[in-house]
Amino acid sequence: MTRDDALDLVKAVLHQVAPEAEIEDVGPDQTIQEALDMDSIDFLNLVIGLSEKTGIDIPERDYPQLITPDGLVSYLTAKAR
Amino acid sequence: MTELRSGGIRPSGIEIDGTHEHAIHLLRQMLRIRRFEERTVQLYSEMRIRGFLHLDIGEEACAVGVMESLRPEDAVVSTYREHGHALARGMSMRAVMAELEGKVEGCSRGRGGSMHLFDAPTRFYGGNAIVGGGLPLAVGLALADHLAKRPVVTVCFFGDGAVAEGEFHESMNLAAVWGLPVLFCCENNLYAMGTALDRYESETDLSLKAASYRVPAWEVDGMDVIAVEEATRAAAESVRGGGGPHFLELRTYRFRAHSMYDPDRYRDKNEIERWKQRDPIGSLSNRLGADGHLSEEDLDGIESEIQAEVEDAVTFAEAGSLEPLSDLYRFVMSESATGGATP
Amino acid sequence: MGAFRMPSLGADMDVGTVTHWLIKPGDRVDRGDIVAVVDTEKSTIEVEIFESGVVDSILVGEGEEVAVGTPLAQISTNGISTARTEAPRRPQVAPAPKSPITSPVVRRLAEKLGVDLATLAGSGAGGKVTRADVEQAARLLEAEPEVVEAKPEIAEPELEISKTEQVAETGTALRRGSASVRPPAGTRTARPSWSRASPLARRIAAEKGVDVSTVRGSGPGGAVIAVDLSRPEPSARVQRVPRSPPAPEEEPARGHEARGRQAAMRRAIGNLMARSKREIPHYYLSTTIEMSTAAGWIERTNLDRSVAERLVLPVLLIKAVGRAVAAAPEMNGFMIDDSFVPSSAVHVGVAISLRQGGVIAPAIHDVDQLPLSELMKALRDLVGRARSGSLRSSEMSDPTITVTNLGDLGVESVFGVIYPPQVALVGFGRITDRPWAQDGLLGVRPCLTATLSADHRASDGHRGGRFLAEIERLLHNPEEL
Amino acid sequence: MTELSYRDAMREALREALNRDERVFLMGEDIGRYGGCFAVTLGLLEEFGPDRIRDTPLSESAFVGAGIGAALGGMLPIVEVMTVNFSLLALDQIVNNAAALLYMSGGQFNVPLVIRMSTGGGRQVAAQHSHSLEGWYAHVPGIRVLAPATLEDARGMLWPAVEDPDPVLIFEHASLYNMRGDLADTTGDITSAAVRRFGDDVTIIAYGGTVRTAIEAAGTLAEGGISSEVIDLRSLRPLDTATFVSSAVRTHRAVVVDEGWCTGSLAAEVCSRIAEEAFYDLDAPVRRVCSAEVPMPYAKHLEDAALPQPADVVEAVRALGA
Repeated sequence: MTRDDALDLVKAVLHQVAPEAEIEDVGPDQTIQEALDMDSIDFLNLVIGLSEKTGIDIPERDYPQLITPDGLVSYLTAKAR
Repeated sequence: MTELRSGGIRPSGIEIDGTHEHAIHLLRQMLRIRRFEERTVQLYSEMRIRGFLHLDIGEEACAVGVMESLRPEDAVVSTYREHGHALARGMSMRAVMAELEGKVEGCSRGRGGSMHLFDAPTRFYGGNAIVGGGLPLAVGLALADHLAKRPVVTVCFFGDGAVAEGEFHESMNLAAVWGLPVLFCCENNLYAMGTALDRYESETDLSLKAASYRVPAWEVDGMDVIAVEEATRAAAESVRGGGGPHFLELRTYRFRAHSMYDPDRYRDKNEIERWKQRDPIGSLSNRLGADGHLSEEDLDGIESEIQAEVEDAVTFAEAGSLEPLSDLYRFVMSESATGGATP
Repeated sequence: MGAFRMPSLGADMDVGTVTHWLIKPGDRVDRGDIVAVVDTEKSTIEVEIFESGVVDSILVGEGEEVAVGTPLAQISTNGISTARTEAPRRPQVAPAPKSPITSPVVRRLAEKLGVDLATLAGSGAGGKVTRADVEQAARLLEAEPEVVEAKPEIAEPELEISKTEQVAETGTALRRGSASVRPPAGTRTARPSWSRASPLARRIAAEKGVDVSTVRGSGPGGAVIAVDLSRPEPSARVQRVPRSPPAPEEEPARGHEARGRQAAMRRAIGNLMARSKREIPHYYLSTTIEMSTAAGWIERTNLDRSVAERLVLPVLLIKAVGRAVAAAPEMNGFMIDDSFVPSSAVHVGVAISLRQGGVIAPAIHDVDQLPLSELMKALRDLVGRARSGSLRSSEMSDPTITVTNLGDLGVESVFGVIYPPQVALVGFGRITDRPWAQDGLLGVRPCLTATLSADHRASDGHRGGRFLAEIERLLHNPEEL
Repeated sequence: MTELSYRDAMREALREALNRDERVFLMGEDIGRYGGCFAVTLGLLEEFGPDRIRDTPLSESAFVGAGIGAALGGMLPIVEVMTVNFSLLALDQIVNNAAALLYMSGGQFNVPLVIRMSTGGGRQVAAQHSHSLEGWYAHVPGIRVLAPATLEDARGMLWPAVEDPDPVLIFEHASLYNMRGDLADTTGDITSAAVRRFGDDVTIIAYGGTVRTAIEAAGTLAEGGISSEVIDLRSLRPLDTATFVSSAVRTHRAVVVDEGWCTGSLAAEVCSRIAEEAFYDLDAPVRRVCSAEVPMPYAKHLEDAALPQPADVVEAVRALGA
């Protein structure tokens, strides 16, 4: 999975969770939750969506790595083989 | 002030006091009413006239005699039996006939019908179809003249039945206590619809009731047009001269039903026949004939003129138009009224 | 030659019977003569004639009832000098209502054969409709039904027969009408049950496409009133009856529509909250709850769970509230007509903010009964559907208590406004690490502030305090949840 | 601005009318020497003389009818009937003549007559002096029916009523005669309703004596956070439908306060019009607060219970869930 693939995937899942949210709106040093006004359920849904699409098990302790777009893409490209 | 029965009833026959020309004029006026009403009976039978139709036939002398003694500025308040009053007062026969046929050319635009003939130019304040309801109105009209100090008489017609109404007594009293110029003309035809006078009045001398209000009251032979005219003229002039209200009891009789047709269960056929012997038209016409002032040809001439007038009135009425439905609400309120809200 | 007709002897006379003729053919009559005795329903009356002439023939026998206007006798006026010889003119405009001239026998025949007399031109004397006319018409009716049927439009409805039919029809319609309004007991009807709703509420519901019977009313007697429809605006959107799929052309208008909806929602929330603040005497209590146990418990639990099954903290909070009402039933229910009606079911409304603005608080049903996993699913489902706009109206209309959790946004405590006609709302702030003294030792612990907004008409602070204490106890013992 | 009573305001209006037009005269029972049974006409006899201030016999039918006749004859009569209960003795004249003459005569004879009468209860004068029958008169086409509820209207409505070409009935609630206040400018409007208090949550419609009741109730409701709009009908016939319907459309709730009996009342008419014209804007049924359906009792506690009280209005509004 390339970074572009990962980014496309994040966009797709995010669109399901929060149709009006655009990942591009998130600044480099902002968290996704904060920038896109997502609550814990939204975030959980995002994680679940990504996990389902990629087959990656994302344990709770990894959540802190996923809070920025960059972190999310890096995490996915790293985990996906 | 009580000149009770100063008029009295003439014992017999018609005495022609004035000119024969005037007597013929009176006859013509009575005939106009008679022929007009006969024609309305036919129109009613043909359903061109509907509702109630109270005929004056037999009582024409009262209408003509009273009206002949009035002036144009005098006011008239009448009852629902008022075709004769209207015609004798000078209202157009065409307008009256058109009213009976419910046409907008009628004297009340077809709003009133037989019982509610109105005419501002002749100060004819209507056929009032509530027995006794016209009396207070007449008192008020007289009050207006009294306050404005106008030498005007308001004549108020009502039947014997009205004497049983409270409004008769209230009005008689009010007019008397204020000394108002009203001439009360009670056409006593002996029946309040189908109830005979002695069955509904404890005191059948109606003049006596008026006299009890200190109103000068005269009894007059209502079948004698000359007597009616004479009495009315004297009374009206007394009223006009500030003598306060006067009361005339015109003793008369209707030859036909209360309204159009009725079975006449309440009165004896012989009684009707007896009164018909005193037909005001026949009596005057006979007298004029006997005196050599009215030939058969003269009478035929009058009759055909009247017939032409009646037929002209019918033609006018038939050709008349129906008021458009869009005018249904006109005249509920005056058109110059300040308000604009819906009724 | 003229006809002597049955006269109208009163406005209410339609028919008359000649009981006695006073003339016979050959007799000379003069205008005004009484020629017959007529029996009307009211009386027996002698009737006069308006023409002079010689009686030619008698057309109606004694004892026969005929309609007004029916010729009774023919009068010959030839050679007679009379004032009036012309036939009476017929009115030119708007003739008075009148029945066709005919005899009762013919009338009955017409009724039997279904012939409208008003459509017939009589061939008899004086335009009288005869038996032959009716039979002829009946044959025509059979051959060309549409010809005859088309005619009644022109025909005068004043004809008595058709009048009767009209009345009968109206009567039937009325009965039908009442039957549909009030079905007999026990019969099934396909109609949705009638629900009490104000006309304004119905209008708003119709505009929004909401089935008003699915909305729980807060008005008198539980009637749905306007405010009940203002609250669940977003759900109303999804409740819209799928009359037709949205056409692509609508796309450009969407932005505008969305803004309109947002404005409407803002207004609706404003109205509801204003009503709440106006009507409900709020009181507020808050308590800080040490959350290390709960957080640890979730962490441990989630270790064994797949991503989709993991719990989030709000689930615990919602569950705790749902369970705690058992200790304080005054918090769970509605104010109806100024009195508190407790609810046996616990439907916890969850305040969900919508990203485009606004907030809604749909319910998770029977929270006290749901295992945490189920509750988690329900919550995820609810949030998802709230955001996508596919809530069920029951979820919108029946929360018995509401939870609002603004912890994700970082606020420490929430003093919420109660959703009428509910009586309580519990707000949770975020978990923050705070100095915490326990068992005489000071430490840093994750803490959360829980706030109760409650209706003073339903409960007092004492009960509210007990309720919060129970929430705290449950959160300290998450395994009980 | 001068401090005066409703009675004074009405007397001022009468004085003005008498001064403005010579055709104006007053007629009624005990309006002259006695000074009027409610003292409205006190002093006018001395000022205008017995021709224009006419004491009448106790003949309601005759003097009301005479008023109609005098109006036909070119005068501008103002007739006083002591109470609406007594006016029933003149009902024939009012309904069969005053209201019908213009129409019956095809527009020939209008009746520029004013009839004033007291109405209403609250003074412990029992069942023959206390009723509110304004609604009966408001039923009749051909007359204008007014109910001045304020000093300004008592002062301001008479002259336009006198000037009106048609019969005008003015109902003066007897409990208002002693109401005192500063007389503000009067508009002389006899056609429209007035909004006496603005509000958003409910429309309370009243007239005559119940306007005060409604305003008092609105005050109580305001303390509970309910904002009431109070409408004074002022003209009972014709009704200014637009004013109260548009208010009800805005507030979505309406309560009508009427001292008449509920059945067949003017309140019923107002309710019907709201139902007909504002149905889809109503969020609650339209409610009526009327007098109890009993002949007015004498005993104070019974009379109070029979008449619409502010608390009844408050309760009715609350029941609507406003």
